[in-house]
Amino acid sequence: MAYDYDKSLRPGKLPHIWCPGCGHGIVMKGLIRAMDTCELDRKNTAIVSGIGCASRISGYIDACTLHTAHGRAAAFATGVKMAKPEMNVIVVGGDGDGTAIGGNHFIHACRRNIDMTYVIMNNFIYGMTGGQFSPCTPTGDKASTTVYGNPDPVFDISKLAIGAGATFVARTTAFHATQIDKLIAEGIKHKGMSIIEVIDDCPTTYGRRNQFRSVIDMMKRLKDMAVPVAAAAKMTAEQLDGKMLTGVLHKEVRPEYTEQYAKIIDLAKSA
Amino acid sequence: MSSRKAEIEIIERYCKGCSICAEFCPTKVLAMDAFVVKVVDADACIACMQCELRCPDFAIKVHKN
Amino acid sequence: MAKKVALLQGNDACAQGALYAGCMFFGGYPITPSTEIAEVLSIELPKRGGKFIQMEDEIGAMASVIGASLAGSKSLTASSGPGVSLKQELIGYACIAEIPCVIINVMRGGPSTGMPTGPGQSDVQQARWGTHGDHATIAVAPASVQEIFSETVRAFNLAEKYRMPVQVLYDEIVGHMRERIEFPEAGELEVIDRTAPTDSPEDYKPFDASKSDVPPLAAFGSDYKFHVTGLNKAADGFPTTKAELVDAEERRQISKVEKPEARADIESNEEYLTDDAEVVIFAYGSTSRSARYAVNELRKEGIKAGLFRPITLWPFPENRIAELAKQVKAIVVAEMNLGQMLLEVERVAKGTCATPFIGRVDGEPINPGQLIAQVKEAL
Amino acid sequence: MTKRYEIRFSGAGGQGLITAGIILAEAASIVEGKYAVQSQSYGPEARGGASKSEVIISDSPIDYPKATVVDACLAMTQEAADKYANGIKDGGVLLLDSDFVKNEPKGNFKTYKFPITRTAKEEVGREIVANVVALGAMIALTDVVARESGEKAVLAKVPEAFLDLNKKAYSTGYDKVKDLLK
Repeated sequence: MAYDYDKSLRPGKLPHIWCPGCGHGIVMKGLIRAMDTCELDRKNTAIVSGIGCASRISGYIDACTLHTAHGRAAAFATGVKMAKPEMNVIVVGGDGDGTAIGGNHFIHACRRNIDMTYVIMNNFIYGMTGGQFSPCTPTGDKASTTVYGNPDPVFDISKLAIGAGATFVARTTAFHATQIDKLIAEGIKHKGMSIIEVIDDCPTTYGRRNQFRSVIDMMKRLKDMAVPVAAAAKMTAEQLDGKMLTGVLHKEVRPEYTEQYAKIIDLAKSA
Repeated sequence: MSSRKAEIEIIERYCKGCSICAEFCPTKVLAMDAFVVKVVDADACIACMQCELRCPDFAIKVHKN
Repeated sequence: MAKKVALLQGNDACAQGALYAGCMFFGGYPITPSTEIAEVLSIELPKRGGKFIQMEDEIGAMASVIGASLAGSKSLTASSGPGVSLKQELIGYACIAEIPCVIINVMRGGPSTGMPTGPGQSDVQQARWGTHGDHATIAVAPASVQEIFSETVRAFNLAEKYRMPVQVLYDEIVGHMRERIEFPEAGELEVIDRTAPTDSPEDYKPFDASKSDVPPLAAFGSDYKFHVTGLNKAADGFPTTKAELVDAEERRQISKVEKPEARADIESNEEYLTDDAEVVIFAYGSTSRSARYAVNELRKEGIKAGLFRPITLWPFPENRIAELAKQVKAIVVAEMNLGQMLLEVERVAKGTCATPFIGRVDGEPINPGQLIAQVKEAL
Repeated sequence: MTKRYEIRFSGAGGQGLITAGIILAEAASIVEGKYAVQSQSYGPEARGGASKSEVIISDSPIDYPKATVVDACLAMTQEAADKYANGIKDGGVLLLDSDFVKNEPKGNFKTYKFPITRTAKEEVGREIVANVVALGAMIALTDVVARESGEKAVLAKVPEAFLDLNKKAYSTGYDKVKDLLK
């Protein structure tokens, strides 16, 4: 049978707002499959997003959805999770939203290791505002605000997340559709802060400015640049130049924030 | 009963014509007709589901037989 | 049985008031002169199963408060000028998404870092217009430690009843001074909880105002699934750009606070010797205490002075001020800023009486002597 | 006319003078049921340098919560004396720690002094209770609350292990000043 996405989508919302070939739809489908795999009760699941194209996912999936302000999703989600630790909390958003204006909330949610799953779609650009460079736009690339080439160094989101303390960090691409749901599901099952970085394509505002003739070109590049961590172990630095490691990049066990806070409550009550 | 491995349903009003499905179909079942994808060789389908998985627009449903 | 009494600092009373009102979540960030509120709640909230979190910044604090409120907890944040400036973005979010929450602003001077340990009253217009866009504002300004307690309770009630953010503004003087407080017994002060929906989860629309202009709010994690956004939205909560829907929603959200019945419910003023007054001092917060002192002194000299103290700053008590303006020769406006509520008094008085002004921004309170001199000059 | 009495405690940050002010306000408002407002200096100055704590006591509600003209002032250090022993009203009183304040502020008030900190150390046994010695002394000097009320407020504030120490500190300070006044 074809996969039944309809039961997870709000009626009457399709077609969605994303441009032809934008990978966000592929990621949203992966998220829905992961939610099914984990048998998440939608009434007990909050999907929290910020502002931007990717953040519109919250409007489509039938759950408790919170479309917040630019960059603030992780902080709103922290409030939801603290108030109701029994809820499943999923954050969705883009690279600009999550690592520029929302960078502080992002790193601190990682540091706390609060139990939520953050699916961050990295398409190297601010899409909704028309293609300005983000902290993830490759140096030298073109954006509407870097017509001479981007002078900025880039954030590696996964490394940032690991450095900040997230206890599950995985990466894949919009091309690797079968891996998206598996990694998100693993993230949901993981106790603590899980980051799933999906390298995504923005044909409209990034591709056209950077010599991608089509969506297909962009998809092919996603395919080519991905190297599974296991395979990378056998490759030389030279071979890995320009590649992106995919799969589970980091996994550790560390006390989860709301569980730690539950202990504080016990302490305070007995004091 | 068809001997095909699967029936492919295209929801045309959702399709935005990105062509990802057609491009990465291993058996060339799909092809673009102007801005909408069409099934051009239904018998070639091996039910790999890649088109359904990769369609960003929820426009393809592959019903396995 | 005698009531429990204590000598309490204003900020401590604020925290105690929040607990009385049923606050179960505090998200904050340290800033002088409000920090004691966070300190007290970090101790007291977990004792009753509540949650305290010190967030990474002021914006995150405000975000966490909205998230927690949406998950069903009565939620509070506390800050001061520079922090409240940062929170403005999400105060606007709480307005449009109609999320009940309480924001305490222990006012110091400014702009910017200003004088962190000195008092000020210069955030009163920020409370009204700090976030962008058209919106209604509810803000209250207690003037004593006891009143900080009761107004914090009332702020929670108003937030829950009108489904919106409510700000409590008091200056550093009342925030940091200690006075005797009598703790109300449980049940003595009214405690209001938000209206829960009676519609079935399938039929629930989070902004459906057909039955009440304050639509019931469900909680995340209950039986209700719904969407909340900062975009202009229709009754079902989903974004819309349809002009008539956007217009109706904007106007409803303002009128739910500014319509006469709501104003009558929200407004709270104290009047002292205004009945026969020829001159009235308009003052709030700690300045009103100086003003009362001045009024007593002036009365001893036979001068018919009175005090009008708005406890609710917003909505502005325009009807009563308009009446007083017709009665008196002058309304002397006194505040620790350079003329913020003065603008409102002038707007409402429409020139029917004089509106002399006395303001300070030097980190010192307005003292009774200054007020006495100003009143005499006005006559 | 209702009586309004203003007392200022000043010294170095960390000497416990804010606590002394709070205890006096509790003695007045909780023990004796009068009205009292306590306020203090904040920020860096409260952590070093000169710090102050002010208490206003009245038998009717207190409108203006800040000191206007001070009836009584305590200065435990020279810096505090220089900075805060002003605005004392004519006929008011000033109490100094005579070991630390060598240049006495001048004005139309009466000055009393004894080595407050040394008394705490040598006669009570712990320097740390100098603030309670000073509190006892100020209450003796002003009679703004009854001796017993002050003691009750002190004992309600301190941990059980230190009850005797503080009781001794309070009465030592009180008696020193009553001797000076004889």
